[in-house]
Amino acid sequence: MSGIYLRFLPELGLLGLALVLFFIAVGPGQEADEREPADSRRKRLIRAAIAGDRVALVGGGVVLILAILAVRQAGPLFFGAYRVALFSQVIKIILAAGLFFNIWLAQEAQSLAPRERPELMLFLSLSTLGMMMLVSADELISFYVALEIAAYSLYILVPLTRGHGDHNEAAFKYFLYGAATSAVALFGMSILFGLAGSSSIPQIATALSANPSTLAVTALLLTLGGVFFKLAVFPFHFWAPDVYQTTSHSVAAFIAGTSKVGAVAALLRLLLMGLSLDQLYWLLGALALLSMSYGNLAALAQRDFKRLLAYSGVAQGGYILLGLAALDSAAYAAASYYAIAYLALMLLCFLVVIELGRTRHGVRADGSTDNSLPIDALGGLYSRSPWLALALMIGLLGLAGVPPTAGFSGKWFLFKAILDQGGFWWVLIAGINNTIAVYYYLVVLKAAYVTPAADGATAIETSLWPRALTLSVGLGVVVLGIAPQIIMPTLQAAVSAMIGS
Amino acid sequence: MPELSPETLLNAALGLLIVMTLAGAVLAVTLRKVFHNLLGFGLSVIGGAGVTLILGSEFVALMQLLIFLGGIAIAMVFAVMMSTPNEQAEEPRSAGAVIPAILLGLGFTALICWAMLDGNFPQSSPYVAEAWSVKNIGLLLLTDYELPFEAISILLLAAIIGSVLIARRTREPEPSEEADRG
Amino acid sequence: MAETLGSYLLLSSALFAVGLFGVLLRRNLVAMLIGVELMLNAVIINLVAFARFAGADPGNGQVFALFVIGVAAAEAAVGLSIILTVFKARGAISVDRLEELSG
Amino acid sequence: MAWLDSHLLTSILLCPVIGLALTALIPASRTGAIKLSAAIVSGISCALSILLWQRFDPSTSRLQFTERMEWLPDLGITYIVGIDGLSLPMVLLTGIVFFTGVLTMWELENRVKEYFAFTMALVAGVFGVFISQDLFFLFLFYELAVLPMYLLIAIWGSTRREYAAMKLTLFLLAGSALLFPALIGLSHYSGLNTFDLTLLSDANTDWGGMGIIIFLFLYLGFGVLAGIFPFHTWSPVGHVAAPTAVSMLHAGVLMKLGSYGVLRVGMQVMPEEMVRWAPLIAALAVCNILYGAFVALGQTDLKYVIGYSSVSHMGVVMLGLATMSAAGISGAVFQMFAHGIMTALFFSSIGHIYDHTHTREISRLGGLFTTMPRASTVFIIAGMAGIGVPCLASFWAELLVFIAAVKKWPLAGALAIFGLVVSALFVLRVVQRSFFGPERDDWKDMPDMGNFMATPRVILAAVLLLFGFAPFLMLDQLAASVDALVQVLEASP
Repeated sequence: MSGIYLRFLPELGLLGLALVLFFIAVGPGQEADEREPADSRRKRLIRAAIAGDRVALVGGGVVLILAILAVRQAGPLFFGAYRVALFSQVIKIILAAGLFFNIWLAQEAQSLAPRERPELMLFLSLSTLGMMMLVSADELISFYVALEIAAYSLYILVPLTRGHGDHNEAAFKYFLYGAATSAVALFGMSILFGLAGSSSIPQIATALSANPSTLAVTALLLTLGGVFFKLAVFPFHFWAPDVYQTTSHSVAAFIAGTSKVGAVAALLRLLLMGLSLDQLYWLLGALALLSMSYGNLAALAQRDFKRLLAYSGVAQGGYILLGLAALDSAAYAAASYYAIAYLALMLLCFLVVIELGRTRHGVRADGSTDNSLPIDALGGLYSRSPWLALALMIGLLGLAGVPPTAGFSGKWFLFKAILDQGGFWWVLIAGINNTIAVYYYLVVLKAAYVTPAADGATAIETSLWPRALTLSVGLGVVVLGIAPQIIMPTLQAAVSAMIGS
Repeated sequence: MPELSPETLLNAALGLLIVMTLAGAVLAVTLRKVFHNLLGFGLSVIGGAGVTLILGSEFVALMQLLIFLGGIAIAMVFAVMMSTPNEQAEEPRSAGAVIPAILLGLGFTALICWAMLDGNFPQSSPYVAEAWSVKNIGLLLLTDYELPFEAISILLLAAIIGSVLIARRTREPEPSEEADRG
Repeated sequence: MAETLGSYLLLSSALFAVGLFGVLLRRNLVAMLIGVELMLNAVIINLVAFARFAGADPGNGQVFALFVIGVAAAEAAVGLSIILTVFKARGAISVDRLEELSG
Repeated sequence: MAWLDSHLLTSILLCPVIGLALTALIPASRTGAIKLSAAIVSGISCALSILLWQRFDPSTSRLQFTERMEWLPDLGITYIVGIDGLSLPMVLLTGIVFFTGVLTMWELENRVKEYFAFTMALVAGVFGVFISQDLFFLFLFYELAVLPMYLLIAIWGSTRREYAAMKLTLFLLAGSALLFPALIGLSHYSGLNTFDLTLLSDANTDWGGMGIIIFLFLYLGFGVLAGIFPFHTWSPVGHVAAPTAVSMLHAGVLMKLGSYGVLRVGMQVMPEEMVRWAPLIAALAVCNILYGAFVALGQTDLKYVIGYSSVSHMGVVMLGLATMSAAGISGAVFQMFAHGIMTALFFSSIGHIYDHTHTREISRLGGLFTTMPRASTVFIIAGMAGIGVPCLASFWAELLVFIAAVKKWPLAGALAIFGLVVSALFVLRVVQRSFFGPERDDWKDMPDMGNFMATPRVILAAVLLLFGFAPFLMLDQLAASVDALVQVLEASP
């Protein structure tokens, strides 16, 4: 195998996985047959779905291994449209890990019809593929198309939940505003293209630093807008609560975790073009502070756990954005570290959502789906399932930035990086925001640990898989929190190399 | 009476097309009935394609007509016919929703125009028919833009599967599955 | 009407703004989708204008425009299919209830 | 043993961590095993801290038992632990209160496993703060100590526990919000890009305009935990709601984290700012003393009485620090230690009384001395310590602080002594009403402490008496470090 293929290994692996899943999705078992009794058809569909789940899990594992194998690869591909470097490969490992754990979480997902589970896996893989290409894209058109692959897979997944209900509206809203923001981003890209006379990202960076005009800042901001939408920072966040609440738990988990990592990596790539634009520091910083304040205040009022996670995601996006605003390699490394921590914490939170979702009746009386999860439903979780309660505690405390989780060290690194750029008061506002956030995380934690279980609530059987996930991800969060030197130097090296190139 | 030189003709045509594009767009956005919106959209697309043509890109103009008019607009007509048998005019939005939107739109345009004054675009080389040819585009697609070319095929495939998947839900009801574990 | 880059950029920004209005102001889902398509049209004009007036190889801008057209097609396909499911669930394709969800 | 010799502090830190792991591994149903493992672990950490005390070399002000490990050199973070005379008493205090606290909760039956797990996490945080010499780790352990408190109070507490737990946590984390920029700012504005406390202290940085802001943030951020006026309101509410051993740890040890933080980070790194702000700190400390004493006078709930008296006593600590003299600082550190032991004793006695009478209303109690002589004796010893009766540790501590205060600010000193008189009043009133009044029939058959449950109380009382009769044991250990600090302060403009 030549070096070219090695460089493209994780993407090829994902493409292969997507192909296999595609054949399972359209496979011979899937079409309806009028003569077949409903019962046997249902059983057949379930068998196919479980087979698809397992294939996807194995495939996800393989992709993760391929991504790890390809970490040392470097160099351009496709006539310079694609650049493989340490940074892109590290992010690809994280994306592959995110995909793997999401597939793990989505095994036998209850909020999706079995017939649609192979498609769930297919589009999860495609979306991850898009994000992987996003990280390596060194040219605007590739960047744009990759962004759309990542986004369209999600547009398609959001309405795929059981029954008919609010989720269709939420799905349309998500799609339409997503398409509109990506049109705005495209408008910005077209101006960037015009300013540089080329679509290559390094060339645009050179052109912008040679002539840092207002138009350049405006165009870059418009372009960033498309990615802000994915990251759901204020004021591009409005889709998030509805989508989180109404779509199936598995898809919400992917949107909340893995796709945010992709968005952060994409932002980092784009900001490479604007390192010389000082105005960005203030604009992004202001946006970050607004985002975290708005997200936290809105989260205070939420009664639904998934909506709360959505608004807290708006706030957490603000923290990451604050790191990006510093336009400095230490801050970028900190932001990447925080994004990784955030992914792990989201996995833990959504593990609880998904496992609880299994026990709740997901279909309302009128046949529409109910994918919401009121905070009250978490009552007495400690007695119903100590494992899930533990996962929730680590997840929430991590989001609240409590040691010894990675959430704490991540915040420390971010704040240090920002303060080193002179943002003393920014750190203060971020710290106050963190205090507000702790309040609503504690409210959820109180429901899980202090409030007794409601009458009739039974113990939740947690099988081996969720336990293993709690243990591995939870341990990972803690180990990463007290020993960040495991990945921090790699991230720093990767980011410096990216900025230097 | 001014002399009818090729330049004046071209400028007049361009002015006409610009008016057509914008007028069509305004109709597409403001009229209350969706069919009328679609007609306005078609007008706007034709005007836009004309502008692209004047700019010198026959191929892009053709594609604009084919895809936007022949594909997207037609699909929308079908969608409207399938979904709204007796279409009611929609209620206008309240001022509370309209004014921020108008401010946003105007602000956006103003911002771009203002920023444009500051813009410093590189000068292009003079018009060479060879460089604008479809051949050049094809060459670029298979060299510099090979990756996005492959990627967009994945995107289109995903979109097709996805639309079929989503649309399938509207026709076939799900078999009832309450307990489908294992 | 002088044939300069500025006039084309003005045209495209105006077209873009009109499309944006459509997305923000209409309640009919198809009309909202039309708004997005108008915005993409504006981008295409922008790109071709830049290909004409700025930059070395006019092919780049045209190729970019072609990709935008391709994505627009995908967008219409996915958008219309979601609109159909909304219609199936609700019997209408306007967005009064979209607001109920938000907040 | 050789490893232990060179890693004594890390071993002390690891004790509760190992305890946490053990607790996690033992099934929740085997409460006996959980309690036993907790007792063993806390016993070992108590023994190790006594060993540390015994091996400590009082002749030097330099850090001892230091261990260093590179952590993230690029970000200036190093794992450094070490102690000097200022942190040594705190480590011993934590060891003692940890051990006696575990013994006090021996009769706990509700969710035992989680209780001990959270306690272990809390204690790990407390030990960590007292031994860390790097700001990153100091803050990490500081935060780690705060959060378990929420669950400990909200789950096992009493009176308005959820409200109290939330109020406490939010107050303390609001303090952390100030600490974040202040601590990172120390590294940034010093220009050293390090969080090593020793390096930062030795650098004599000119902080310029940021100095005022950073110092005030540090003072307020840590001060919230030390219960400085007017940010003390979380503390009595929290004490009242918390279960016995948590009150012991909380009032006894956790509040000391705040004053220790001011001492270690504020005074040591920014002496010139300390000199500038000392009058303000002293004024607020006097407010603490008077306010705490007067409000305690009006309380009807035994725990509230002790809660407010803690506010008053923490004022004594802050006043001692603000005098910036050798006597004042030694007194303050001594008072931190003595108050920790004394409050632990108070709460353990009230815990016993409440467990059996199910009331803490002073007016409903009465004549307890005849039915519960042991519990009452314990309370009275603690009360005497609170008043500052000679022969008990806090006498010397308060004496030193007041001497220093009167010398520096006569008015403040006089007011503080007046506060002490008031507090003597309320303790005597409580003792008279609850223990010596006419005996009530309700409490006739109440059991007194058994021998086992008396053990932790006896240990605590013995410590109070030991340091009361031999204050030099403590003062000798402190002297060198305090002198060094005073020299730095005096050298500052």
